[in-house]
Amino acid sequence: AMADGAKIFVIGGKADDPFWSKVKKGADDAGKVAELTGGSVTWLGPQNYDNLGPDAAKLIRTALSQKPSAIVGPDWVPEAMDDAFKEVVAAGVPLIIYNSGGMDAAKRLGAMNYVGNEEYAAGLGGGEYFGSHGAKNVLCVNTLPGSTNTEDRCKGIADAIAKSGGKSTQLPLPSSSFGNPTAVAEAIKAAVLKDNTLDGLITISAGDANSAANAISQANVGDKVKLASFDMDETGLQRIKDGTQMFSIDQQPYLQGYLAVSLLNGFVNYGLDLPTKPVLTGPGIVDAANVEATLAGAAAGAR
Amino acid sequence: MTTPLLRLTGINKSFGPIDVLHDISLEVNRGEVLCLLGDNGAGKSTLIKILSGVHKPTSGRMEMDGKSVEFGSPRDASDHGIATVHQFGGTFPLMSIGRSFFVGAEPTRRWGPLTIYDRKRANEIAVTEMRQLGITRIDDGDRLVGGLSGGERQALAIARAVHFGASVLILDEPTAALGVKEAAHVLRIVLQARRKGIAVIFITHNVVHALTVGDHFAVLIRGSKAADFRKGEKSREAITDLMAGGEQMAELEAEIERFSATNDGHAPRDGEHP
Amino acid sequence: MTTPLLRLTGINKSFGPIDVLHDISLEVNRGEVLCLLGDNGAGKSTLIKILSGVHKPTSGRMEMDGKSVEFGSPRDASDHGIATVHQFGGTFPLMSIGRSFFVGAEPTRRWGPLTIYDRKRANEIAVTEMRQLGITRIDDGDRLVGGLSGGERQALAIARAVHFGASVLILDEPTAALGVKEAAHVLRIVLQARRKGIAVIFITHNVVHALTVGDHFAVLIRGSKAADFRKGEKSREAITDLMAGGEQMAELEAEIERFSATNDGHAPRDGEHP
Amino acid sequence: MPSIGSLVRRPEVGSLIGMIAVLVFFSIFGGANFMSAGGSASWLNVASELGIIALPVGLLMIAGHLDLSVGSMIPASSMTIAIISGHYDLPIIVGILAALSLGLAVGFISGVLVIRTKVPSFVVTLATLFALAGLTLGLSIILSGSTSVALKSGPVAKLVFGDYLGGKFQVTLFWWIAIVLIVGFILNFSRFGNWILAMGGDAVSARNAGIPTDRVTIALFMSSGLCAAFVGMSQAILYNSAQVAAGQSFIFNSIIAVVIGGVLLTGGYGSVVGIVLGTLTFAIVNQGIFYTGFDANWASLIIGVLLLAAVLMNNTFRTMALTYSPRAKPRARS
Amino acid sequence: MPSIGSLVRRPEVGSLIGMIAVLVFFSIFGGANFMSAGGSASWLNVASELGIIALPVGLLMIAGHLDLSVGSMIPASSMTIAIISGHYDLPIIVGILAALSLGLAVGFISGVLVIRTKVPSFVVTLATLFALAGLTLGLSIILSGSTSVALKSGPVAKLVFGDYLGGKFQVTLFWWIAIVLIVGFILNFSRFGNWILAMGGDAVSARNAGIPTDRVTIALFMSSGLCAAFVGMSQAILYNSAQVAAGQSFIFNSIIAVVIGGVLLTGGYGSVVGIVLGTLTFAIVNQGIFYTGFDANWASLIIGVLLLAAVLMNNTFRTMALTYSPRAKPRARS
Ligand SMILES: Nc1ncnc2c1ncn2[C@@H]1O[C@H](COP(=O)(O)OP(=O)(O)OP(=O)(O)O)[C@@H](O)[C@H]1O
Ligand SMILES: Nc1ncnc2c1ncn2[C@@H]1O[C@H](COP(=O)(O)OP(=O)(O)OP(=O)(O)O)[C@@H](O)[C@H]1O
Ligand SMILES: [Mg+2]
Ligand SMILES: [Mg+2]
Repeated sequence: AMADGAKIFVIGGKADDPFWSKVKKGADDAGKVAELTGGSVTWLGPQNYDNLGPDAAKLIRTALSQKPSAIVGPDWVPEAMDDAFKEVVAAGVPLIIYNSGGMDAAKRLGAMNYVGNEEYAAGLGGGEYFGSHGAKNVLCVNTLPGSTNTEDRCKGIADAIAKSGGKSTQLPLPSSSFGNPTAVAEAIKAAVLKDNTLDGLITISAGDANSAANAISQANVGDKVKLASFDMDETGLQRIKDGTQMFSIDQQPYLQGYLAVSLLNGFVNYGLDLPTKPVLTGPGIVDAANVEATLAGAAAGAR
Repeated sequence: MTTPLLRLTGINKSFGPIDVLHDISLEVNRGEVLCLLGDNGAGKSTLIKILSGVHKPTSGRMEMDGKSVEFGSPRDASDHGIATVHQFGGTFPLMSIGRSFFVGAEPTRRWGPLTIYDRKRANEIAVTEMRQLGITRIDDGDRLVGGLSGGERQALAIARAVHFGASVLILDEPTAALGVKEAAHVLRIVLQARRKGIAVIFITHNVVHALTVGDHFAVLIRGSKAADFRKGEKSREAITDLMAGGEQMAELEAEIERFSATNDGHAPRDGEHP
Repeated sequence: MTTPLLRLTGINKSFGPIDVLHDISLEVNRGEVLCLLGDNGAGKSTLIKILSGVHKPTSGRMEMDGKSVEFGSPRDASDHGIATVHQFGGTFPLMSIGRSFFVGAEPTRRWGPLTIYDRKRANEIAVTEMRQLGITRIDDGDRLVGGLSGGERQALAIARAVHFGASVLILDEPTAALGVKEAAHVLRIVLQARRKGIAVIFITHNVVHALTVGDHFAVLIRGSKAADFRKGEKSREAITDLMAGGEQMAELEAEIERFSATNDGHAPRDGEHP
Repeated sequence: MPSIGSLVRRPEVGSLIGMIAVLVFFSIFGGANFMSAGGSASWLNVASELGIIALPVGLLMIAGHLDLSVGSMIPASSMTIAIISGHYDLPIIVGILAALSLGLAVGFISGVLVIRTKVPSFVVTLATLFALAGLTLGLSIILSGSTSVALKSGPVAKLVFGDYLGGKFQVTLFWWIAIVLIVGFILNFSRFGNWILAMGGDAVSARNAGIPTDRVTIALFMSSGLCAAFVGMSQAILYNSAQVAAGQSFIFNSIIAVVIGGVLLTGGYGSVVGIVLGTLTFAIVNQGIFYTGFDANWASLIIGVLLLAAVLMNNTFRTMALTYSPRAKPRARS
Repeated sequence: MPSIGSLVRRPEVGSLIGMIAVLVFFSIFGGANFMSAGGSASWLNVASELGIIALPVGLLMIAGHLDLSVGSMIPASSMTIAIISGHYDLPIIVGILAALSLGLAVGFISGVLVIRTKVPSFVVTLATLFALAGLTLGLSIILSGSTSVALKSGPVAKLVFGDYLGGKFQVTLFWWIAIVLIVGFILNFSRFGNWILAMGGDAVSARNAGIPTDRVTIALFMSSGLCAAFVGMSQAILYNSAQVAAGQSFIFNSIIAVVIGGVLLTGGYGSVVGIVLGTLTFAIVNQGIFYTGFDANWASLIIGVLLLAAVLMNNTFRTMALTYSPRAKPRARS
């Protein structure tokens, strides 16, 4: 049944990562259209982020070895992954870079298009929002120190805040705290208590923001330290609605998966190509102004 | 004759493809010591593991006091008054003497609404029972078992079994690792138990020990019962041959004697070795 | 008299605060069997562990052939021709008989440019040496040790030591777990080794075994050498008392006899137990 | 008659010294905040959750077993309550009961596999760790379409399982204390406790001595499943959400806490006081560093060095306890 | 005279059957691509890196030890070569030697700690795992200011350590084969191999038998450090960059591969053929799922179930090997 349709392979993040599960949902939803014409969408993700670049490069090669009609992949660690992407292009397989790398990477590699935004740019966006709302000292909580994507997020924040005259430091948490919200919350609380000039705090994931919210209320600094997060979940959105969180940086993960797959499906089947390059899905800011609409999407697992 | 306390009929045991015991029938009476003899690997330990609920027989029938019994676990057996000292192990190096003594049958006392382990009583009893076996050096039940010598540990395991052996006491080579004095104490204890009317099953490779305490002998050869006789019915030489798996020991003994005689000094008296 | 093969002078050994051996001096001669006797915990195993390089003495002097030696490891000792069967263990359940036999001293052969383990030769030698000990059931050196009975394993360890015992063979209670026939084989092997001029140190709690093979006896009581005599110099009763840690066994034996006599059958002959 | 000598030989002393050492260290370098109510809450809260899991894991270790599956039990139970009471909006009590039952069920399965197959529990629970993680992920996506589910719980559930007392101390702290008392009673004063010690010392002898080792093993695995499920469930209530990717750090952290607490990795030896001290020590180090001026990058290094130091100290004290002889004479057998 | 009967009793048979089973399974569900050159490369490449680490870890396990520290050895060695030859631009050979020396040094430290302290290697290497992870993170930030460093290596280094042959097969595959041959020779044909087996069977008896157990232990830990460092180093060259990340995946993956390969977790038993088969099985399952239509969400579940099935099968075959008696008679002692 899969003989003639578009066999599209999508390389993405860990399957249990809330952010990537939304990208995957978008890709899977777009895949339903592909399936109507006898195509398929296969999701390839690493089991963990310990070895992100090498693992992702392996996944690209795994995809290529299955004679795909098209491949979608993020350029997380260009040094490690570019060779593999070049092989894809050299084999004549249409390629879309998404989520990270930017249009630069797409051009360099000979990919059709770029869909998404960049971690660094998302960080910049968040930093600017903080800056424009008067934050001068922002803490970036990194529960996965050493990973390129999380480091980039914090770096973006720091660079943007620096422009508006403030500063941002990183709080790296040891692996013995990862996945333990209490350890994360208590570490954040300690940091907040230690530095009483802090006025902003951002976490690299939506789950960590739940811990940070508890830390802030425990430390009793809710009126001073403004909370923000990369990505979001229903609980975080609820906080934005209630006013205990300032904003979330949204890069609309669902759209990244959905658009990239749809574009390739259209290209493989019908030769369609979009003149808009790159296709940017973010960064968007979700704050009190637009939280209601976002909540509806979150309930459906798409935001 | 009265019904035997314990009667086995046609017991078989295989581990997978390996047949270890073959059609064993045996009777054990109150107030008697049954010596179970046999070569290495004859199946003695396996047989007493069946009696003590460690293994289930592949087929066969076990009766206590004329009533058919089946032991699903060692606990079942001890609930029927069977206490066993197994060939290896039986003590717990990192536990106190008192706790080790009462493992699985801890004395308790009330403490408010709760039932708690009675440490004091456990220690007292353990120390007293060890004394009975001639181990007089130990006076603190809180000491850890790991600090005892091999012989002292063996004595602890025996003391435990003696204490709990309500009707049957099984000892699997209890004297193998013991010094002459400790071994003598064990023999004394065995005879004391017999006098109390307890049935004792005693496994040993030592002919002298067997003859000292045994009322009744059963010999296993390659998993089958080769002989079953009462004290005085067979000569020591015949018993030795049976213990050696039915082979003639005379030739081997003669050879040893020859070797031994080539040196100065006198050879051991006849019939005493090995 | 010629220089002894092995001479210990003033050996002391403590484990932390615990003194285990106290000022032991001892001589072991070629072509003689030294029986090391003593109560449980007397320090026999500790002493032979010093001789075999497992422990280092806290103080004291060891000489071989008149030359002072120090053993940093068991390997040093075996390089000096000392082979030991320790009281527990010594075999490896999940290894083949051949490999287990040669552990630490594997035979090798050339294979092109490489030196490789000679499996065939190892198996052959192992099986042959086991035969010598009367273990005739085993004819395949590739069998795993775990499939052997306890007695067969003990025989394997002894066969190994006999094979490697270039000048001194130390056996720590080798017969404790053995059946009468296997034990007799071990005694025969000890006497054979003696005849070959090897010095044997033999530890046992069995008076009969000791008297059968011993030329020379040393008794430890609580870590000190209590007696040192040659065959025929002391009576069996005196030796038994010494083995019991210097206590009078007569009373205990009388008590046992009393118990034993209360039953039917005859009591064991005098002087043979325990 | 407890003398200083006999106190020093208590095996817990090593753990106690260790805890005091890190407490003093971080009090000096962590400043006033560290010992303030808020600062103490910081490590006590972490300790309470880790401690609830470390206690049954410690009992298991004393009995000679390991349980790695707690690492996926935590997310499995938080997702269970979040999907049932959050996504499907059933009453919170249904979610709580389902989460706890799941813990009991997984523990039961691990226990049965261990006793039936005789495979080391390290391997069995490594298998259940992976299997349960896969199940949690797969079922969460099927049922809720997401790997992160929000949960709103009523005031009663919040108060009992997921709230801060005085705005600082998690209620899990009280649950921890309760479980410490229960487990302490079991290990020291009940027959069951004696069985656990005996099983870890020598499983075959323990069975031969009449201990129902199979039932004890299953009960212990069920209790570690239950406690891990409890922590996952209360975290979901406390943080109003559950995530699939969580909890893996508890695998090693619980083992570290227990081992720092003087429990013998190979079984047969350990105490509840030790486990509590080990948990506190670990939590203090893990959180204390954030109160100091040190770079948090070094946290892992400090934890590693601490672990080694603690184990060495415990070994020393255990040996002392073993060679303890009531007579003060130098000769062993006098 | 190898008969079918004696073949079936070879302990590796369990692992072989397991590998064939998953290979057949994924060939059916993975389609033609799975068995194509590209498809095979996909799991062979994964297997080669895991296998290089699994071999020394397997030897250690046979000798009765575990090494968890490989998890942080890999990032530590990648960062070493990247910082030296990337950040500081020193010749690549300096970086390679430094990375490998680091592996030897860490292995040496672990080994010495294990033999000196007599603490179980699980605990010792858990400590080195954390300590090394902390050191790597802290030093990387100090030295390079970043947790991710790029590395450009010349064509020779690329060709030897980090290239694709035929555009598909990593050169590590050949390194793996070489190491398999070496380790296979050591375990089966050298005296050293016999020592390893004996140590795992009974460490005290092994020492008493004259084996220099301390030196063997240290050598084994150094070899696992070296191999982990090799993998980290070659990854840095292959992917032109290195990252700090406290990895836990290689820890459990290497243990799983070794255990699937029939090595006894408690030591004393195992074979190189088995380890290779276990590694291949694990890699096939790990990668094969991407070739099937199954949702990748279930990968962990499959790995967990596989692990359990494999261990049970191995147990059966090990028991068969143990009860093997050359006479075909039913009675054991006839
Ligand atoms: N669990 C088991 N599985 C397989 N075989 C076993 C098992 N237990 C015992 N055997 C075999 O059964 C036979 C009898 O063993 P058993 O331990 O009963 O001998 P024994 O008479 O007590 O010998 P010993 O005097 O050496 O203690 C031996 O061949 C032994 O290998
Ligand atoms: N490693 C050790 N640490 C502390 N004490 C020890 C050690 N090894 C032996 N001992 C003690 O030394 C004493 C002598 O032990 P040893 O094993 O030498 O006795 P033995 O004469 O061989 O006794 P048995 O006849 O029971 O085998 C015992 O009290 C024992 O507890
Ligand atoms: Mg037996
Ligand atoms: Mg001894």
